[in-house]
Amino acid sequence: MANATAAVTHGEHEPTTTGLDHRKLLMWAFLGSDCMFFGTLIATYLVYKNKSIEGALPIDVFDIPVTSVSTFVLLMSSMSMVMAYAWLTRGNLKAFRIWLASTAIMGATFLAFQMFEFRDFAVHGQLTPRTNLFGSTFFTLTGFHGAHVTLGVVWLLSILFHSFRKGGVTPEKNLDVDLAALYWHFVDIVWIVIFTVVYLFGVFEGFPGAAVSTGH
Amino acid sequence: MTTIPLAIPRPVHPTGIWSWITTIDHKRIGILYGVTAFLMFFSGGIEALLIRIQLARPEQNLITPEIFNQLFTMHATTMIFLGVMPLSAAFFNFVVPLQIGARDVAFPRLNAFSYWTFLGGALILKMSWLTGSAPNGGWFGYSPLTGITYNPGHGIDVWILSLQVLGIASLAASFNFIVTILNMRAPGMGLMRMPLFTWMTLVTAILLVLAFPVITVALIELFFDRAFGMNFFNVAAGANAVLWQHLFWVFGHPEVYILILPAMGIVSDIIPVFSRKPLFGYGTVVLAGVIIAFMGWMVWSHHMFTVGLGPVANSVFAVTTMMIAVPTGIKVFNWMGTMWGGSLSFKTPMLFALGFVTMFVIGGISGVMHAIAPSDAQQQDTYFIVAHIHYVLFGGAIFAILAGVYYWFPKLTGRMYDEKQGQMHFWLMFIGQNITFFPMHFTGLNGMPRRIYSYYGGLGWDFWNLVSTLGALILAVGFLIFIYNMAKSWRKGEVAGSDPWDGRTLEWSIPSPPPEYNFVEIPHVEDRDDWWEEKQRRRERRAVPVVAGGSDADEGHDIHLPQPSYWPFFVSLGLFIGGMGLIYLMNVDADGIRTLNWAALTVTVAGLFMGVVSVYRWSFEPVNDPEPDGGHAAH
Amino acid sequence: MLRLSPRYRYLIALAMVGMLAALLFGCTPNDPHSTFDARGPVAQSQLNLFWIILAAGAIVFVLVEGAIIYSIIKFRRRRNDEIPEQVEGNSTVEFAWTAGPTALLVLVAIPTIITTFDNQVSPDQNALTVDVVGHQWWFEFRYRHPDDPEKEIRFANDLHIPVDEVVNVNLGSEDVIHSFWIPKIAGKVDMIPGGGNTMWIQADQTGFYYGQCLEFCGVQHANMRFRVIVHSEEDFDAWLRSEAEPAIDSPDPLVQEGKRVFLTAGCTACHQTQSVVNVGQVSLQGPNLTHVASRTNIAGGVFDNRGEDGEVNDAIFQRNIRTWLEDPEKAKTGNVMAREAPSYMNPEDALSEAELSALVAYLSSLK
Amino acid sequence: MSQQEETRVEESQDAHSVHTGHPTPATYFKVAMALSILTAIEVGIFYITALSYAIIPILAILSIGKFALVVMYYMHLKFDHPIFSGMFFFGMFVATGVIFALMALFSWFLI
Repeated sequence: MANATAAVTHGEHEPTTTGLDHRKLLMWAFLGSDCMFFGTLIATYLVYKNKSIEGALPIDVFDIPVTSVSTFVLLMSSMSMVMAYAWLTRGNLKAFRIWLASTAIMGATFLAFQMFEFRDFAVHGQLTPRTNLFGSTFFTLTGFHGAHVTLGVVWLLSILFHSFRKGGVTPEKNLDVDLAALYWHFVDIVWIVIFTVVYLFGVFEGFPGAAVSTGH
Repeated sequence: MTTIPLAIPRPVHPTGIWSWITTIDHKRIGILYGVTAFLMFFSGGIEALLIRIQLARPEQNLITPEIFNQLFTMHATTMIFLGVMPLSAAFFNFVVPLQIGARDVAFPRLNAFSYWTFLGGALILKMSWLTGSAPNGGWFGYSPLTGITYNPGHGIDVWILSLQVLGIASLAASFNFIVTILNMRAPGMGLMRMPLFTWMTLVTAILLVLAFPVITVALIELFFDRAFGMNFFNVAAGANAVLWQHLFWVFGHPEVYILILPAMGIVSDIIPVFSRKPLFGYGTVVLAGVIIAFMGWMVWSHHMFTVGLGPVANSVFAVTTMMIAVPTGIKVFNWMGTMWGGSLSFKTPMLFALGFVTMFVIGGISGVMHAIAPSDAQQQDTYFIVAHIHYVLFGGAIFAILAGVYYWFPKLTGRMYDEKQGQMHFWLMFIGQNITFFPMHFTGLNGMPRRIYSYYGGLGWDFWNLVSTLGALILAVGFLIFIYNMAKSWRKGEVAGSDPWDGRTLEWSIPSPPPEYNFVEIPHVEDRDDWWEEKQRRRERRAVPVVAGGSDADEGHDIHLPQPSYWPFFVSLGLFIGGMGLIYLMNVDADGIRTLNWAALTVTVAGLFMGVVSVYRWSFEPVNDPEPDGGHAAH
Repeated sequence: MLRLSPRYRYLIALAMVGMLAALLFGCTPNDPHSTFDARGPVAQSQLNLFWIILAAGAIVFVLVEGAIIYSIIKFRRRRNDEIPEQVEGNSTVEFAWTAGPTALLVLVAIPTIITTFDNQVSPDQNALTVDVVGHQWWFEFRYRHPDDPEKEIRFANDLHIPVDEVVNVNLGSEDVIHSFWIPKIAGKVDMIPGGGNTMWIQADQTGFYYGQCLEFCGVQHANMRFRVIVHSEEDFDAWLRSEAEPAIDSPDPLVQEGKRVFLTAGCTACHQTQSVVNVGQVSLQGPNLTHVASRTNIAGGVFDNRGEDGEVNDAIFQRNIRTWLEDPEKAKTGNVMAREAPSYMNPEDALSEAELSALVAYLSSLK
Repeated sequence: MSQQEETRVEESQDAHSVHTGHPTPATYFKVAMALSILTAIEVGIFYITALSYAIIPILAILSIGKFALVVMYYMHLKFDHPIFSGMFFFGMFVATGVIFALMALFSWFLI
């Protein structure tokens, strides 16, 4: 052990062992952990797939074209998020704000689609979280995804407002935006899985029980 | 960022209760964790004593069956979530930054938040004794017994919300330690130079961030079932009652390793010091720990050999469970290899460490017995299992934690505990442990089911139950000595000096108790047991006695530490209040009609609002005042 | 070579003798729940495996603990000890103690897997089948009617089976998860609501065996027991036929009065006195009482009705059933009857002393 | 700190702040187009009933592709420190393992 004088000057990061920022490391650890969260919800959904005794089934309620549109919106929001980040690192704050705002708007649009969908399922499909296993697992899984999106929208908007303060968001301090972007993309990839596994596989008629609907 | 006005000014309390509430010093938080966890541990111990007294003789009626069920549920939940886990967390906090040569953890305020949230979760659980609705479904909470039909009232809701709040605390702490260990090691401390305790902390933290989301989801589902009438575990709606067990044990088995791996880390640090030899096969021990953690995900169904998974699944899980005995065995053998040819000193920490190894071997062997699925069918849910888990968790984890307490006590307080009382404590514990739990092997094989509040005489259980109860009383006496020793030595013990054990790792290179900034200069690490090697080198170079650290307090004035904060405490308070409200959110009457409890909803919303506002304040509070821009590194 | 002071030798010898004595004292096969006294092929296979793993465990235990004790004595620090050689490890040794346990475990794994499969598949699919249904907190047993495939016979608390014959058991539950366990005949299998677990059992000796729920199932989990009576084959057939018959309707006025009480006090909401019902019909909440007076125990094993000779004793039964009916809450805290029967919920519906005596007389006549 | 490590730290800090070698907005736009096309193909394929059960692996592969594109490009894992990939993919790996294990235990693949 030799004694090194690690010069710590203020306003600079203390050099970290890996050279990576603490917060970014934390964010990735969190995303790994969140994989388990959604993994468990998806596992519950799949274990109970086609095990509902009564009430509406995926084939009765899902409207693939509508959900495809909302999926598309969410995918595009991911692109606009990464654009916002790219412009920020290139020092174009104005473009950054525009792309960030459009990300938040697309996120909100997705949520509006989801709320419309939930309401439609409840009213026309007679499917609520209490109806059957499908209802409970579906609403809980997509509901928690929606909650993640909501949090993301709030986060993006707070960055947007913050960016109007002097020095609130600067190209050098892009990490705040980087973290929000990682979270946003993660929410997007969770939806990629949900869209395929829950929606497309849900309506696919080849599965036993899927086509035999006891609903209406 | 300083332009944002703070509702509450920066705390400026150097001493007193507010200094503890606002502290973000990892050492102080470690002390808070340790003291709280020991209090909780003793409350769980009292619950255990009541259980043992009730079971001392056949057909006793000292405790009603309902209270008995609450007692064993609370005992297990307390010991696991409020005892062993936070005791490990106390060591993570106090020891890890010192061992890696850091001045604090990566996120000091998040660390404070973890502690206060843990305290909130603990209070939610423990306060249920006062409200009369303590949970009664077992720490495993099997559905449908924990469903609203078979368990009306709010006991299970207390359990759910308490575990959720504790889960948030554990997750926050684990993220923090993952980042701290990966990112804040002193220069030169590569991964394979880290002390074993730090290694096992890293592995435990990774296990934890992956395991806790599973139980979080399971508890959410159970809560939705109970509060809103959803169907996750509703058999009438086609649900599978076994799904809960799978989700619980997917979490629950890694949880077992979350409890034992830090203990193994502590022992792996203590045995070399008191043998004056490096750990035998360092790389193998690390690898074994990692393999145990990884394989911990593949064995969960050995808790469920009798639920009817079929012979294929049972065989698979039997074999994976047996395989996990190999890395566990390697650890034991390597500890023996460390002692072999060493120069063993039997101070209290070493005694407890050896107690751990010997007891853990017994628990490990009975563990392999349970891997034999067919014969496990005769042992599942009997006292044989109770014996097993207490050999690994009491004889194992708790012995190792006590070893750690005695080992790091001089570092923590700057004073030495009373060696004689320490040894007495050890022997009372060692004897008490074996008298309490070894007979449970017999009662178990003699067919005594666990979780029964009473039993009839003449079944061959009377004698050994009485013996167990007597053993429990011996343990209680041992702990009284421990409390006395700690309380007295903390104030009046002999001054210990910086390196009383001739230690090997970095924490012994700084004064005891460590100054607030730990290291005057961040050390450069060149070897695995760096401090030990450094001492040898200095001996060779010049025959001057080694002075640890070599600092005096003035030297630290240039070091800028993050400043205390109110906000972590208030976020936790918000979570606590919100959790308390959610417990009573829905009233379900005898016919299953649910009504919303508006008062509870108001409390919930108020608590969550408080949490959100505090999070917002927290995230815009600079870590270092008045440095503009100094602290955005630690949100 | 290890040289022990006489004091150490004495201590070690004492400890070993003590442990041996404890082991012998601890494993007493005569106890009713003992798993060391296998009386059937399933329990025997499980016990055999236990002996194998116990032997393996004992070897490991002696070697490991022995080595630890040896090091503790041999390598304890002495005055003027030099700093020992700083050995970092030894790949050969480490490989050996990885390979050794692995080999040992492979040896144990083979019989484990074989037994797992053996115990799962019944050797005789057409053998006698009993459905066991768990209730909070008692066991219900359903037998196929020997003459009428549409009907089944329902019984509680006592499982009757023929000796030396495979019996296939279907396990289910009406409420929470329970578990079916006869220590001397077969290890436990869980009874899952909605789940179809099966097992097979066989007893090699006639006699009386103890069974118990092992899965925590609520407030009276401790008092959820059953008994197993293993008959010779003829006795079993005779018993099953007698079970299918209704109990003798005694003309005794007290019994008739008791019957009236039984029919009017609300008992019939949960209890039947007709043992033969249609296959698959949902059971009422309480045990079927058709032949209750011939059972060795009531209230899930809270009361034992047997006399000194091991046979059901009328006087004891009457005393037990009276204690039970007087205050079921006291006899078995939290049980469903005390919680839901009008006689115990509403003071105005409480049974008078005369009604109670009549009810006891009626139930005692149900043999 | 050894010489090598010092250089490594500097390098990665450089890489972090300036993002040299990161894709340009044009790349991001191309990725977005790819994502849209993949989604369109997914939905299109979904209506081809002739595929029967072959649809499952096809849809699975397509969505894995989308997943990978977002993770690698938008989340920069392709260009970032491997420790990030380690953390994320280990979590994903365990989660996937648990999902498949549970599906197997509940006889999903036997139907």
